[in-house]
Amino acid sequence: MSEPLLEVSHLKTYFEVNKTRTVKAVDDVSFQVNKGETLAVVGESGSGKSVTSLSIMGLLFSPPANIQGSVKLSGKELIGLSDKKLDQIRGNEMSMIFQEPMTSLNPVFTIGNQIAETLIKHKKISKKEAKNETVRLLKLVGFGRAEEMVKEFPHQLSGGMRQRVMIAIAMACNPKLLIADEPTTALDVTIQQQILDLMLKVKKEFQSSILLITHDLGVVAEMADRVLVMYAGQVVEQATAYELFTNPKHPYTVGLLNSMPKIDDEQKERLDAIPGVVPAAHRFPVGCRFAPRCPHATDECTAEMPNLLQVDDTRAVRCVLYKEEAVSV
Amino acid sequence: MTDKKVPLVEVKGLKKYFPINKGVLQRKVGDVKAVDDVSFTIYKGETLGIVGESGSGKSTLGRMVLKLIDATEGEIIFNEQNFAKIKNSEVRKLRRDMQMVFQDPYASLNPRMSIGELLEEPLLVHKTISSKEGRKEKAFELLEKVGLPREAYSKYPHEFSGGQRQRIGIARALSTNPEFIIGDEPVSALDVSVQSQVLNLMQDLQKEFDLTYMFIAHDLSVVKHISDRVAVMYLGRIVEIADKDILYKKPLHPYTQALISAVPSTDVTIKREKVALTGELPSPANPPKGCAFHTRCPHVHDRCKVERPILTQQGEGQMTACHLYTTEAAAAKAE
Amino acid sequence: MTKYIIRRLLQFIPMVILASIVVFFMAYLAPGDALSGENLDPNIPREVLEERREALGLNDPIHIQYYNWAKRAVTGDLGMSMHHTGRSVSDLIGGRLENTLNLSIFSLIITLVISIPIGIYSSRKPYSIADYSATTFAFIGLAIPNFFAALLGIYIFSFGLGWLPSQGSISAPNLTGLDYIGSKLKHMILPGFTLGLASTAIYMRYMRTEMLELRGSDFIRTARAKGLGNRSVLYKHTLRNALIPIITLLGLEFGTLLSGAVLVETVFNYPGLGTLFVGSISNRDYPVIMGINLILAMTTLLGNLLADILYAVADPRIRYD
Amino acid sequence: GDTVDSPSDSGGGTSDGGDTEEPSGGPVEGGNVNLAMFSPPENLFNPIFYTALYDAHILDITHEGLVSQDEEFTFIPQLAEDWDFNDDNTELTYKLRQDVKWHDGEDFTADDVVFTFTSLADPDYVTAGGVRVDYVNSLVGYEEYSSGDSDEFEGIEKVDDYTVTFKFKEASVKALSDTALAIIPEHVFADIPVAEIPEVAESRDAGSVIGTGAFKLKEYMEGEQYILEANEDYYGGAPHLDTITWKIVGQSVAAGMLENGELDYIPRDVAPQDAATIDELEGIELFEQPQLGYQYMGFKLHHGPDESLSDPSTWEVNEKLDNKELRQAIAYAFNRSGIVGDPEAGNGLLGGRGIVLDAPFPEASWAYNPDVIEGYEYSPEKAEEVLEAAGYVDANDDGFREDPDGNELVLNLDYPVGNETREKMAPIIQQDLEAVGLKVELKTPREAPAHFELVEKNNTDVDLYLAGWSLDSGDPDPSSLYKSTAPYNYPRWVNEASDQLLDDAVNPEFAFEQEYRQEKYVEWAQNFVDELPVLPVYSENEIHAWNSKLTGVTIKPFTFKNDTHLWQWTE
Amino acid sequence: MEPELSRQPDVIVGNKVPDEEKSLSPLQLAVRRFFKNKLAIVGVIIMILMVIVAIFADVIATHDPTRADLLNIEQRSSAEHILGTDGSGRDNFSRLVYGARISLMIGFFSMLSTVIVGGTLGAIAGYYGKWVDGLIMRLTDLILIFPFLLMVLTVVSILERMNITIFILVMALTNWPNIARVLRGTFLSIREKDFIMSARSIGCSDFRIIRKHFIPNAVGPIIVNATIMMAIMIIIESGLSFIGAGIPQPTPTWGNMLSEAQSIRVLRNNPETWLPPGLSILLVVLAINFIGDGLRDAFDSKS
Ligand SMILES: Nc1ncnc2c1ncn2[C@@H]1O[C@H](COP(=O)(O)OP(=O)(O)OP(=O)(O)O)[C@@H](O)[C@H]1O
Ligand SMILES: Nc1ncnc2c1ncn2[C@@H]1O[C@H](COP(=O)(O)OP(=O)(O)OP(=O)(O)O)[C@@H](O)[C@H]1O
Ligand SMILES: [Mg+2]
Ligand SMILES: [Mg+2]
Repeated sequence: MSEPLLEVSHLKTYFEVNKTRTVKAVDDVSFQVNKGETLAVVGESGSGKSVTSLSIMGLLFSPPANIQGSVKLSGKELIGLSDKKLDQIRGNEMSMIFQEPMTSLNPVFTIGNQIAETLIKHKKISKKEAKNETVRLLKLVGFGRAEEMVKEFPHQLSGGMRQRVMIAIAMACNPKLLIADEPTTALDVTIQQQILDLMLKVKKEFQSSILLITHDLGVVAEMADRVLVMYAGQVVEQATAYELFTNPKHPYTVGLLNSMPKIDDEQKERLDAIPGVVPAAHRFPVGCRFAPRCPHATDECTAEMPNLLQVDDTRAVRCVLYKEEAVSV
Repeated sequence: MTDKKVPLVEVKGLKKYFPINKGVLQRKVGDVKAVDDVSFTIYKGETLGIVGESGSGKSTLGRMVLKLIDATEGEIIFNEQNFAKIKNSEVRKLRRDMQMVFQDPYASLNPRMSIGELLEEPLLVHKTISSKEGRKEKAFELLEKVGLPREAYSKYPHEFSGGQRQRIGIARALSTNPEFIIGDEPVSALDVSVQSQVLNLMQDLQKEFDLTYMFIAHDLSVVKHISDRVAVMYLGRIVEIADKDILYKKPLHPYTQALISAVPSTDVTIKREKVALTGELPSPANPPKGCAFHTRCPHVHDRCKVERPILTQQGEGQMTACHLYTTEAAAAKAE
Repeated sequence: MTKYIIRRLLQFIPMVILASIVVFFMAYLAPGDALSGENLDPNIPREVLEERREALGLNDPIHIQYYNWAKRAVTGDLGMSMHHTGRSVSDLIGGRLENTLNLSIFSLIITLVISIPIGIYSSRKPYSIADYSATTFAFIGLAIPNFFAALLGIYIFSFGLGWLPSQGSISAPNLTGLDYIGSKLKHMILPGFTLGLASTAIYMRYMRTEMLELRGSDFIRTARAKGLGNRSVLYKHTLRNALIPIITLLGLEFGTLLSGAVLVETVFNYPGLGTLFVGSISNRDYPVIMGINLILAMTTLLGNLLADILYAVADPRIRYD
Repeated sequence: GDTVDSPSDSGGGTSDGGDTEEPSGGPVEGGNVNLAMFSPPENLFNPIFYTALYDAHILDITHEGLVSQDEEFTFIPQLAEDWDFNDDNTELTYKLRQDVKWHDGEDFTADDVVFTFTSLADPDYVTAGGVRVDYVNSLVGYEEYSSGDSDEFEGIEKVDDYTVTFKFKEASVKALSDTALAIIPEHVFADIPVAEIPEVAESRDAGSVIGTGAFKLKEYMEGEQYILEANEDYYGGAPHLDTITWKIVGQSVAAGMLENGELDYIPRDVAPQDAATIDELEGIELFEQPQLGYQYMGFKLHHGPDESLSDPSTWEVNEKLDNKELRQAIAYAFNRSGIVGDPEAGNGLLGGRGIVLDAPFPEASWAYNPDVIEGYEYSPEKAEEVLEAAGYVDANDDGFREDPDGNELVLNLDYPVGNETREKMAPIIQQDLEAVGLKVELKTPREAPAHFELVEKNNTDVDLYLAGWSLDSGDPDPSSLYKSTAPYNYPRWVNEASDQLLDDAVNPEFAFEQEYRQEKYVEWAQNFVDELPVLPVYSENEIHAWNSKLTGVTIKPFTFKNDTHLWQWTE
Repeated sequence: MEPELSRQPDVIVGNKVPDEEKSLSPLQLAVRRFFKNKLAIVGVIIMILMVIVAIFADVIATHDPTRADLLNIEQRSSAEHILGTDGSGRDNFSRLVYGARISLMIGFFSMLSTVIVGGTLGAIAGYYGKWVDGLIMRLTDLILIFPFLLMVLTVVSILERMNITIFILVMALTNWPNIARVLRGTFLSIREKDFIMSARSIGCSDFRIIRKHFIPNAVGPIIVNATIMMAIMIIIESGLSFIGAGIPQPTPTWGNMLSEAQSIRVLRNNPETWLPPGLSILLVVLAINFIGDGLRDAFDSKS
């Protein structure tokens, strides 16, 4: 398609919880985000979505986190970069918004302060300029009374408003990449709609790429150009949004789509549920990690971990069912 | 299923005001009108879905119906018994027939009790089964019903995943063979794949035991899936209540319309029209005058700001509280 | 806020009244009075004592005595000492209060100056040798009775090394200017340290856990995601939040400090309220006991209020109105 | 340094403790002496109103009385040059020194004396907090004046500027000691109502407190330090020292401070346990002599209604202790010399620094005469013998003796907190008495005011109690403590012979002869020891320790502050 | 339709949990976590040793701890008196050993009575809320506005005397507000939990709710605070002994022994008199604090 902005290859993030237990939160994940596109990452709780994004941002503490592999932003390697150097990039070239708007803002500083400090840090502008810029940003994210907002504290705002402030902070320095980790999960549908719209708007305005993490397939369908499906720390399927919803391949993706009650469809008597639960991250089964829940599972599946098979230009599936279709290994 | 239409729960003019106390003397300075004049009926064997934004009073309503909190005003009639008129000791007996499943599977099971104890507690409290063995038997039976293995009996909540805990919660609710179960967002905290398991289970059980559900949720798709009828709440009031199919096909209230259109669809083949809502939910401590929704309503007109619309019948199986329709309805009647 | 403060101050009134009643009755119910005791001169005729008792009102029923006391107390007159002939309670307490407050505040400052940086350091390098040493110190600081620490301090620093004075609050009465301040400070070092030992330990641990806990909090993650440098994250975002509980503790600490002062003042012969109180109890000098209790009760209440105010200042989520 | 004096041969107390050792260098003028005080004064620096011993530490140096006493307790001139009794010993006339000036330069005259004593008799004196009425209530016209019925106090009269006469209602053997009170300046206080005297600056503030003594109060910091400055115009000669500084220090650290030079002199109150250590220090002088007071164990012989403490007819006998033999057996059983200990071995609670007393007269007093009194040697055997003989046997084999009627006998021992040695003594008494089969219940100690109130108020639970009396130097008459009608007769002892002897001893007809009184007191003491209303235990030594470079300190049995102008540093 | 109620094995319970982790109650888990804490183990071992010493004091002690021997006062260590003697000639070693018994007992029972009084009142306040809560909290405020030691001194002076029972009583009287506050807070927070709502929804009585749902969940904070309280009591006892308001002699307590060191002479000359009780207090308080910390970590597992 177009040129890659973020290239993640063979990212492994393990947590040494204690001597006997290693949590393989992210286990050999590779993908890329192209300029101007929105890549969505979906997966159940615990599948490693957040850890992936935090690894990219370099926000995990190590120890306990042990990060391997490569993350390149505009061709620049981020893994192994010193904190000082990373700080030049974080909030500037890439930024992030989080799931919990209620707790993601520092309760003791004003909104204005928290936006301005990013500007001052990265843009090296004066306080006054920063303030003007702050007001502009607040207006951009839809606050009519931006001038007053500057002096308010986070607790005076509702969840949706805080999330908008978070977006203002994230977009302050015009980053090339915005990582959004379940930005709307904690919000009501009507507010979710507002935030999603806002994201689309700022994306256009700033021409950034978005790495959107979510577990809501509806959000994916509305927002994403391409989708990455994660299961148990691995990518199990990768496709354009259209392909994924019209022709899901991995049994997990299929199951996921079928188990969703859909507002548009005619009533189904029963949903198709995927039996079982996601395995705990410190004791994955050998072989395909989905095999214990998979209706198509064979001995082959439980014996060996299948590879991520590239089935065409834009698609990859980690399932033996598609061995034949595979383009290359 | 719903043709018999025997009312099981009737709620009339129910209100719950939480006082806001301030100052040294903790003087009352106002009320949070969590539920404000709500009426509806739940018929035997049906599922009434309740949707609404966070803070719209869904949980409060559910708790009042179970008499876990006392209503400020209004009547609840359950199985022809009026709650207001029975003694507290009687209420405890009544509890056998009505149960609740809670939202947070992590917080609704006492972490210090084993699954066995949790399941047997209702039996013990109501002295339904006197022998220890009998209770254990029943517990096993319940575990099987909700699809958990017998080994779960001696385990503790922390050893289970969210979905499994929710099953335990359901099993516990079932233990006294209730007629009526209120689910207060029982699947909101669960992942899609697990959510579907639990929804299926609830449906299965409903069939098997002829249960009546009041199903609270904020996910419209889920409510649509499980309910027969759906009530939409906004700021402590029901703004629309209708049979499921009608409501989703032809929502009348602007709020319902906005709500339904805001749900992101997985259908990438069609792009739906969106009714965008601006602004936030106002505070129930200080609700707008007139129609509570008027501050966010795209069709707002002067009347909405002063006069509060009441719930009126809009054709078969649908009631709406909106001036758009009261005028129409009135006009229609006049003609 | 002003309204809140005024309201809180008004709230003090019933508390103080109640407290004064409790102490009054407790004190007066104790057997013996200011005129009984050992150091009585047998040459003093009993009639004189009886006359004194009568004059002091000690023969009145207790509720009358309380009424008389309270009537004067509301006008700010705490009465005359029964033991220190001819001295008013306010006069007696005045000088002592100043010393005790000085000592308490000094000790508080030492406590903060030591505990906060160490706590921060420990949290930055958890499980390092420095952290373990700080933890060890904290545990020992909590486990050692403060009078004993005081004695050891005197033994080592006054007699062993001769660095610090062991007694009193000042070396000579006529000092002025820098000499005065210097001497005062020098005399406060040992008592200040021992008095603050336990709090230092507590704050240190508090600071450490608080900082560590905040490290993983959402908003600190946000700050890091913004690319703010380590220093800014630590000293602006984390510290500011970590100080909130410390600030609340501080106000509550006041009462504890004054209490600890009793022992420390005794060992260091520091002329403060503590020693005066112990003496007054054993002399049954009721007006002084009442006065001290009243003042300490008010100090504690004010400390609590101050804590609440500081809390609101430090944490914008807290608003009083 | 050495112990200058051992208690055994101190007799009436030795003087010039400081002079015995030759100082290494010559005397120097000026300098400051740091004295230790273990409790702060109450800052009432007025001889007629002060109550605390610690204020006296300062007043004794700044103020003076008409007469003083020598080591033998004989009265010697101070502000008065001479005195005379009239024929029937009812009037005492003093001739005052004419060269005395107050600290503020005014002359000291008879007006000051008259003023001082008149103030004591003032109607407002007691309510203002004064307790020294015993100095004036034997004077003529006291009642009239103090009740306000008369405007004129007849009891004291200014004859001329330097002559005053005291008029007693009846002849009093205690006349001299009753007129020995320190004098306050009239010109300072004349315009201040007596009721306000305790509160005014003239009674409190450095610079305003005016006396005639060798030093004047220069400045102080309450509770910490009191600095006295030389009175260059002192009639006895200008003091050698510039200043004397009293420092308030903890008893626990005083010895250490003396050692490292922060203190120069710990007068009187060196802890006996510390003495041995201090004794070993280089350059430190030690002096000790028995205190005037004594510690005792009281036997509650009677309990009585609180309202009639001085009416023995209303009292009720305490059956448990009514038997004299029992009391005597207790005296034999209690190892009092063990408490005092042996100075050589350094054992005992006092490390040998004190003496065992049998009769309630301090060793220094002329009334003390152990040679003629038969006391109680420690002898458990003797105790058991006496008990057996009196019928106290262990009838029920519980290890303890029952009373002669076979009833269980448990003696309650009460004691107050506040005196370390005494507190330590209580369990030892229990131990000693149980060794001879007497069961003692040790009550947990009370605070002093509570203890003494209960002992005084006839609490019926009390059988044995511990207490102490500190006596003044004036006169040895023990009537106020042991006469049956005396309120301070805590044991509630009724004994006709005793009452009679006490009266006789002060009978003005004969009592101006000291020998006569000595005789009477010996007789009384023997009766006392036999009857044993209380068992005196010990008289602790007062121990002084000072830097041996300090000379000129004269220690009398009752004071060390007499001749402070002679204190001097040597090189 | 009926057979469609399939009970497919759609749930896989705790996929292959290692056996040792199976079915431990939260309490057992806490215990397990506790015993993984090294410092806590050290604390427990110290305490066990101390308790053994306390129990077998009669056997271990070489002398009667209260027996004064005026001929042997303030002796240094010797074969006869391992740790020398105190100011009344009592054997320090025996006093130390019996002191363990009494000091631990004082600490324990003071703690217990405080916890009972404070716990009950705190629980009542937290459970019933409203005016009951208001009343009890005002009462705690009232007590807390007096500096603690002054309060103790005043109370002791009314009670006239001090002995072990009174000490324990006074401690309970003056310390209960601290426990009450903690417990009230805990109860208030439990009150808001869904499982309490759940218990009520199935019709549990108040009593049952308190017994089965509140108390087990408040056990953690109670135990942790009780532990700390015990350490505090031991320190307080020594402090009171120091100013002469503690348990009177000759009862051997560590505080009593330590207060012998009031004079610099003893401090300097007889370390065997004060060092052992000083170290014992330090050790026990340290041990208790270790245990308290261990318990705290064990009970509020965030994992
Ligand atoms: N700091 C950590 N230490 C140990 N394990 C961790 C840590 N952070 C995450 N994990 C584990 O890594 C796994 C992946 O977690 P992650 O937060 O990425 O899931 P997720 O897909 O974002 O889930 P959710 O939808 O709930 O946010 C989980 O099993 C989690 O328990
Ligand atoms: N005990 C209470 N005291 C005071 N106010 C309360 C109480 N319980 C609920 N409220 C208030 O009542 C309103 C309705 O709350 P409720 O919990 O019923 O909403 P909800 O629709 O269930 O929301 P959610 O989707 O977040 O669960 C809210 O504003 C809430 O703050
Ligand atoms: Mg996540
Ligand atoms: Mg809810």
